[in-house]
Amino acid sequence: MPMLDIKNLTLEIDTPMGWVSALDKVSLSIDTSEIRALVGESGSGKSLIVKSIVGAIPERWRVTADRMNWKGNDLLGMSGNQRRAITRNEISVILQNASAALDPSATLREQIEESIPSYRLTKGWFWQRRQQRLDIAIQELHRVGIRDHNLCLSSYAHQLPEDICQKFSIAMALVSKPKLLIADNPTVGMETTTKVQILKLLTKLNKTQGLSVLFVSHDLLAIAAMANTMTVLYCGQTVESGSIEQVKRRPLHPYTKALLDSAPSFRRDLPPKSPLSCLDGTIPTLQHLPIGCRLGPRCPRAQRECVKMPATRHIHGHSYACHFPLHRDKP
Amino acid sequence: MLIAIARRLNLLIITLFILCLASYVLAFLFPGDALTNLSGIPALSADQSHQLQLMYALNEGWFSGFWTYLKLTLNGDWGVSLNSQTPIFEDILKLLPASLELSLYAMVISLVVGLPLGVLAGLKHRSYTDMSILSVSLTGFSFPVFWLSLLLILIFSLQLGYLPMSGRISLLFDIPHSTGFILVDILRSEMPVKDAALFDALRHLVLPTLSLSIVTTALVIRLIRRSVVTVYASDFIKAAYTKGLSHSQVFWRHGMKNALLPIMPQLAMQFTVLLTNAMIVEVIFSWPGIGEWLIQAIYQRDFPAIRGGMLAVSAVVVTFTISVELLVRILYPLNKRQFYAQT
Amino acid sequence: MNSLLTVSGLSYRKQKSGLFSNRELFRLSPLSFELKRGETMAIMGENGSGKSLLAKLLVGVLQPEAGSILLNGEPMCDSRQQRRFSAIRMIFQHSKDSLNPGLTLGGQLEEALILNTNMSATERKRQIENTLVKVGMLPEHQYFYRHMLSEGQHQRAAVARALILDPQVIVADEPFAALDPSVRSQTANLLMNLQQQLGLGFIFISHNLGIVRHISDRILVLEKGKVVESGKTEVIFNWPKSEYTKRTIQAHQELISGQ
Amino acid sequence: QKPGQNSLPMEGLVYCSEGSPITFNPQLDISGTTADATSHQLYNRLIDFDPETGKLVPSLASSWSVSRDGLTYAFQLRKHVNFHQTAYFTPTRSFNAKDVLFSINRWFDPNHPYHQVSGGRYPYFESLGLQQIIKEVSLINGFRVEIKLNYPDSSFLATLATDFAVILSEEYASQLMTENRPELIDSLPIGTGPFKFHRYRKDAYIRYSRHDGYWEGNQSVEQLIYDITSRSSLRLAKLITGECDVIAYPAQTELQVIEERSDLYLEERPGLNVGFWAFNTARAPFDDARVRRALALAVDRKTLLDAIYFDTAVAAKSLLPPSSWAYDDTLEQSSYNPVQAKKLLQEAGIEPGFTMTIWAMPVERAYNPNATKMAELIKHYLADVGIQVQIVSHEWSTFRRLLLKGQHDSVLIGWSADNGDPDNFYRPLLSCSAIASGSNRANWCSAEYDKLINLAVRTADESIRMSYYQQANQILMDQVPLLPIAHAYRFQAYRKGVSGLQINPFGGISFANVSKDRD
Amino acid sequence: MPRPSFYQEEYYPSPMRHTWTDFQRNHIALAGLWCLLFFIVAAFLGPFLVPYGPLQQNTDMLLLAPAWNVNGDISHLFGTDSLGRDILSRIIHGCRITLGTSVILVLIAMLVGCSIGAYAGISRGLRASVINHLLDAIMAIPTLLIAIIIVAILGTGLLNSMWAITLALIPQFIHQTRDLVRREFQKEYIVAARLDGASNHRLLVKDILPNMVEVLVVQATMALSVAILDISALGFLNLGAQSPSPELGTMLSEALDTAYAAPWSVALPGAAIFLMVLSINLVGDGLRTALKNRLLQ
Ligand SMILES: Nc1ncnc2c1ncn2[C@@H]1O[C@H](COP(=O)(O)OP(=O)(O)OP(=O)(O)O)[C@@H](O)[C@H]1O
Ligand SMILES: Nc1ncnc2c1ncn2[C@@H]1O[C@H](COP(=O)(O)OP(=O)(O)OP(=O)(O)O)[C@@H](O)[C@H]1O
Ligand SMILES: [Mg+2]
Ligand SMILES: [Mg+2]
Repeated sequence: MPMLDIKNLTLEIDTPMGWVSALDKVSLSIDTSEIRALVGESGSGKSLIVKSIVGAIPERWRVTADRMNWKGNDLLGMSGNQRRAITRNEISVILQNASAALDPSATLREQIEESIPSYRLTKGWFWQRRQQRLDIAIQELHRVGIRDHNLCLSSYAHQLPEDICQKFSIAMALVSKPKLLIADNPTVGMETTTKVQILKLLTKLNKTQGLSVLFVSHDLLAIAAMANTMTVLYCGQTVESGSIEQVKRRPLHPYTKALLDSAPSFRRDLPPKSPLSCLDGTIPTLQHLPIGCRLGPRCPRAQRECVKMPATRHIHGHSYACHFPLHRDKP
Repeated sequence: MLIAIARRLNLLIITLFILCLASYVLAFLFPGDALTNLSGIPALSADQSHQLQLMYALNEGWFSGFWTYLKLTLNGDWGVSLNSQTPIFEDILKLLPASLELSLYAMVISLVVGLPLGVLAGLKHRSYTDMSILSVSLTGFSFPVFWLSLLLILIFSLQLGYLPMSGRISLLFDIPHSTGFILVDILRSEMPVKDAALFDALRHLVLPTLSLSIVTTALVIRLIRRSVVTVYASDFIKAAYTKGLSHSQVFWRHGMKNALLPIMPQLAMQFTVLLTNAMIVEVIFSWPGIGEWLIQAIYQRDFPAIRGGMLAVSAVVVTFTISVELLVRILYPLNKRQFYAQT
Repeated sequence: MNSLLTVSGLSYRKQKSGLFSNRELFRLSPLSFELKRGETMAIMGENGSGKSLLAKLLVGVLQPEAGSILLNGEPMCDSRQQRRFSAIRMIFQHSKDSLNPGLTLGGQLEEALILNTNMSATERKRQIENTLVKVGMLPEHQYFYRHMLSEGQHQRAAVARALILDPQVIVADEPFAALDPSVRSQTANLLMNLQQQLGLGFIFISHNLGIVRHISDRILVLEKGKVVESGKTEVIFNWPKSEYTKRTIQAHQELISGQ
Repeated sequence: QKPGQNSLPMEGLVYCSEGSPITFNPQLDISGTTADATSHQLYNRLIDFDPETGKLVPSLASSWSVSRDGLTYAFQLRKHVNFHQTAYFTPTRSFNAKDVLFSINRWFDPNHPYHQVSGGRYPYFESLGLQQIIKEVSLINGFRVEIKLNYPDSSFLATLATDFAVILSEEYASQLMTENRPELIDSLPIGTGPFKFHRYRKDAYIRYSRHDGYWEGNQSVEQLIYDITSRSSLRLAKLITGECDVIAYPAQTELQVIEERSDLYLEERPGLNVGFWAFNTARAPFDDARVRRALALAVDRKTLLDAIYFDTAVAAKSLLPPSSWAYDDTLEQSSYNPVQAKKLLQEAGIEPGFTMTIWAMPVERAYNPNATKMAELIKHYLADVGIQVQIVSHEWSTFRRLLLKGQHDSVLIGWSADNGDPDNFYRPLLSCSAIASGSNRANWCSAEYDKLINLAVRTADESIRMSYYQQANQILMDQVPLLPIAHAYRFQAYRKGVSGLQINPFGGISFANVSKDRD
Repeated sequence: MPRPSFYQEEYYPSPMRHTWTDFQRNHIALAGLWCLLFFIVAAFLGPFLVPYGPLQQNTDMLLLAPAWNVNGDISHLFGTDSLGRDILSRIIHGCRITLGTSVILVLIAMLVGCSIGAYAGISRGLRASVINHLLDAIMAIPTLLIAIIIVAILGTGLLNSMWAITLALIPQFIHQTRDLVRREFQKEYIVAARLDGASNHRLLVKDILPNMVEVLVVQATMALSVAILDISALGFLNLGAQSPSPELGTMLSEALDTAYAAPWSVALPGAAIFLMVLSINLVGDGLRTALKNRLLQ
């Protein structure tokens, strides 16, 4: 049974133009010790999925789902306390904008110590606990590659460069020894070496401690290097999902293919300075979503049927939603 | 940190210096004889005038004149009032506590009422609660203070007869002046009917404080509401929730701190508004404070008193605002720090 | 082909001017390089190594402490600010922030023309429309405000702004970092196209080795304000010399092979 | 400040007065405010007026006699009269003739060591010309004093009974003199009156406490507090809320409110006062009687009476109010006649568009409850005859200081009598000697007029005096140095429960035996 | 040529229109705007419509109650004061004085304040820190106090109090403009415009001003309400407009003398000030909300 199981999650938000479904029947599941990548263009709703899993969305917005289970328990039906208990002990989240997600008025030390769960504290007296908390924090910082822990811990978020904040957020998320780590673009803007270091850390935790990761990113290279499975999102709709090899080798959805093609590193055969393939246009804004398959207007294979939402089909754990998939004859 | 403190202190000193300079220059700007405006003694004889000139070093160039003035000012020799011929500095020392007391209580009320309401409105952003609190506060700070005071007097004193309408305490009580804060003075005095006096003083406080605090409460509500809304919309609050903190934990550990700290200086600025409005309220309620005194001084063209009052009030305001700002800086350092840790 | 842009001995020092001491915060050691027509040069380096600083020096936002920048063999110094502004143009990292929210796109493009050319109003309008079409937008877009454009269009608008004065060199500071894959490819295609058509010299800063490898001819690697390596892309990718480059390229290779 | 002094703080009476006294010695000041605040509270006089009948009654002088020729007055003084004992002065002896001598000589004898203390001006006595009338004051024995006059003056006894002829303590004066602080005698006063001075803050309050050794016996309240409240509406409000027990000068508009309320009493007395509009005859063109007459004709006084006094005053025909025995019923009142006024102005060469100032006093007085408003009404009327008016108003003490300098064109002000004698109107308001003392606001000096009023006081026969005053009235009708407007009633409002309040017919108020029921 | 955003062909308003449409959606603010417009019209046309002059005394009708009172008379809708002047006419003239002068002085203050603020915003180093120190000192003193001091120097009167309040309002504008200019100058679009060769002056006028207009309008509405309150407060304290003038605060203080006999003569001018300030605040608040919504996008 998957650890996190989401089926047909729909999220409606109110904009000045009325209610818009920013997420439209998204399905996503994460197994124990699985690294799942969530890809999609900017504005496709990746962060919204993350936020709805942890319940960090405004109460006004409407969330509905056929299923949204954590280890078999329905997250949406839970009381706030139960849900918080889960996010406190079992799920950790790194929000997208690392420095903005840190409290500007508290030192980083206060913040990371706040995240340390009580079961990690073994000592009895409060001064011992205090020291132990600090030790844990330092240890965690070293793990993500922050050397100057004293300076870092005594600083405020705005005093540090962005990449340190990112690393710190990762450390803070890992400090509670979660079962599932949800990381929203944790490596954006990092230089390659640092990025690789973080990726290695996550992979190691995955291997040794069975940590599951939901890895949200634009960086196909990083995803390919680390993730086991991937889900592709376009405009709040799940387009395709499956194991990384399958998707990479035989993308079924035109959008997935375009996405993969756009990364030059995937294509050794590509001569330098040759045009990269891409889809025309940009992702539509929330107020101007096309009906049916939302890729419609940009899709090279679009036909009239595309104004209807295609049903999701499954083949060998590889699912897609397209009327006219690639590599497949018409059903 | 030290630098921040030093900077504020520097600012404070420079500001006070500028204020002194302004008050010195005012003596020459005001109509009439500068010497009279400085000392408050209408120069009678040539001899007396000569003596005053020496005292204020007026014939030794403006710089040493100002220097002498500064020394005199620091020594508490602010001249005498043209009108009553009493030393201004002593008058101010006596009157300032009354104004401060009034403003302080009004500030406390504004905070006690405005804080929860503002936070409530901020948390329930865009709900009906929010709307109603917001409308009430908008109405509140559109009131001309003088009109509001008059309305309050009309209703509570004259129609209903619940509350007295002038002074700090019934004149029947003869409270010895020690600190100038009447409640403190009553408690410190050894009079036999302390309770009655305290009760009477409190009754006298109600209306002026109320009319002062309505406007500031409205402002405080709006300030806090806006700040709470911004803070609650920000990422780090979401992040705090995702850490599994409960509503109250988030509220107390992250929400309040971040909502209140940045607006502390602005809240402190409300004290300025209060002191200004207090001048009007004092006139209406015959509150023997510095504002009423200052306005009487203007009516009577008592220039030394005007200068002194201005210097005192603005010095109090400046000191207050700068210290609050300093406090905030200490709690919430904003200066950049260089980070050398490299991977 | 003679060199388009010649930079020699360029250096800069950033100081914190305290009351008692002038603490040096950052120093860009003297560096020199050449850029030919139609050539693309990538600048790489870790965070805080001075890449953005170099870009700012090149376009003239900051004044260098020493050194010279020659364009077609002629020195570009203060007296020729105007020529420099029109010859070397910059594309900013956050293209959205580099557009003025209170002016229409046309208004901003026109400002550059007014300040740097003597065109008449109709000529300017034609030039604006031509440029917009060149970068793949519609002439009507000149009446649009910033908030009406999508992200890809922001990027195009930024390119249009760089192109409008017919520059010879374009300096871009992380033009792709904030973009998602498809827009990134679109922009990269656009730039490569334009370079081929107009023979522009192109300097860009990026952390993305995939893109760097794909579009650059030469690479300059900075570390703590010093040039540690420079040369042909292929050479550097295959035989990196400096420690930093080695590490980075190795990490990159790991990623690719880790697939 | 001894803590024991506040033994029963709630006991006390609060009187909302209309202004701050200038000094605590009424000899030094002419204003009603000063007299109200000090004269009957702190001091006694040799003789008093009976508040009911207005007749002279003994006070510190237990009896007195006048010689046949009317030139020698002998006073037998009361014994065992105590002066105040306060924090700053402890008397060692009771009142005797030395005190009387000191009190009179202070203003009478220019060489007296205290004469120059606090300015050396004694306006009331100066305006009456008493320095010329009195020949000498002499001590017969410890309790007997004799005053000799240069010529008979029928109003002399009344003068000694006025608020200004108070008796100070000679012992206190000499003590201060040895301490070299003589000026304190006027700011930290010592007297024999029913209340002793406790504390004073300008424009805020005066605190008096009961003088327990008062010679007449004292059943009054323990504390008497003057709450100085210059706005009449505020005074009324305080009366309603109970913050004041008694208020001075309720505004005419508010009388109805007071009458309607069951917890307030309103007492009404015909007032011995006159409100007038004085022209500064020392300035051109107001030195021209035609101009003054024209201005008088241009204003409809009936409207002023309606709008300002709300029918709580009688129209004035001359200086004297109807309640005076010398009131001349037959006198014609000049009527409103703008046409005539214009003609006169033309004759006097005043061009239309001529600008003049009207000084409107900033305080309320019975004789003129709202001078500013009156000035506005007059401005309105004068505009009809082509005169532009600029209304000037300053704070009260400044106002009077500047008036004394004669900077005004005309002024709206008035006069409250200090005694019932008609001379008290004619002399201080318009005699030549009153110019210097500052009560002749018109700065008008006419030898003929002075002669008439001097002749009037030399005789005791009322019908002869009456005929002199009628002649004086004729001069005034012709010259119009000032335009009398109204004689206002005098009102006093107080809360239920206050009793024993004495309102002096000549303006003063006395709290000597006032008490307050606590309910 | 690609077809960019062909499904986005919708009407997009310009920034200012955008703010305006957003503003219109706020009904309370719109009501405030109507109310304000009413006051403005009253101030402009009122003197031609009202039957009496502000100083015209009708001595037959002193202290007449308002028309809705049993003692009232329809010829004087709001009654008369103690000199028989029609209160309605006086209030309308008063709105003209109070509102009119406030608008004028806010405009002057804005002009001066913005110029100095812009200068302070672009200057650096010693000059900037001197300006800042001075400004901080002045900002700390309450406007009414500054105004009172200036009135004390110049003497009482409407014109003097106008000067005083103008001077007292200027620091706010300087502060606001300076901060805005500072903030905007750090944005990338300014660097971009600078690379187009724009001078500081041009940057200010052409690039920053369009982005500042709305903020300044909001600030101006705030200053307007402060100015109205201050002018009437000075009038009330007898430091501003002097007695016969129908300035609202002066009227109020004048009416105090007859507060018992004619409570309406106190209530009505005060209500006029209150409504005026309230409507201005509503408009200001609506504008601010609309602006915030736009900037959040
Ligand atoms: N608070 C909000 N109010 C209104 N719309 C929102 C809000 N948050 C997100 N959206 C909209 O929801 C859509 C999805 O946003 P989301 O942040 O999930 O995108 P994303 O896939 O995370 O993009 P990126 O890769 O840039 O992070 C976007 O169109 C965005 O405009
Ligand atoms: N506003 C600033 N104030 C002080 N120092 C700065 C500022 N901006 C940059 N620096 C310093 O200047 C140096 C060079 O910065 P620069 O922005 O050029 O680095 P970069 O190579 O562009 O880094 P990144 O890859 O993060 O963009 C760094 O040491 C940085 O700390
Ligand atoms: Mg996101
Ligand atoms: Mg950079």
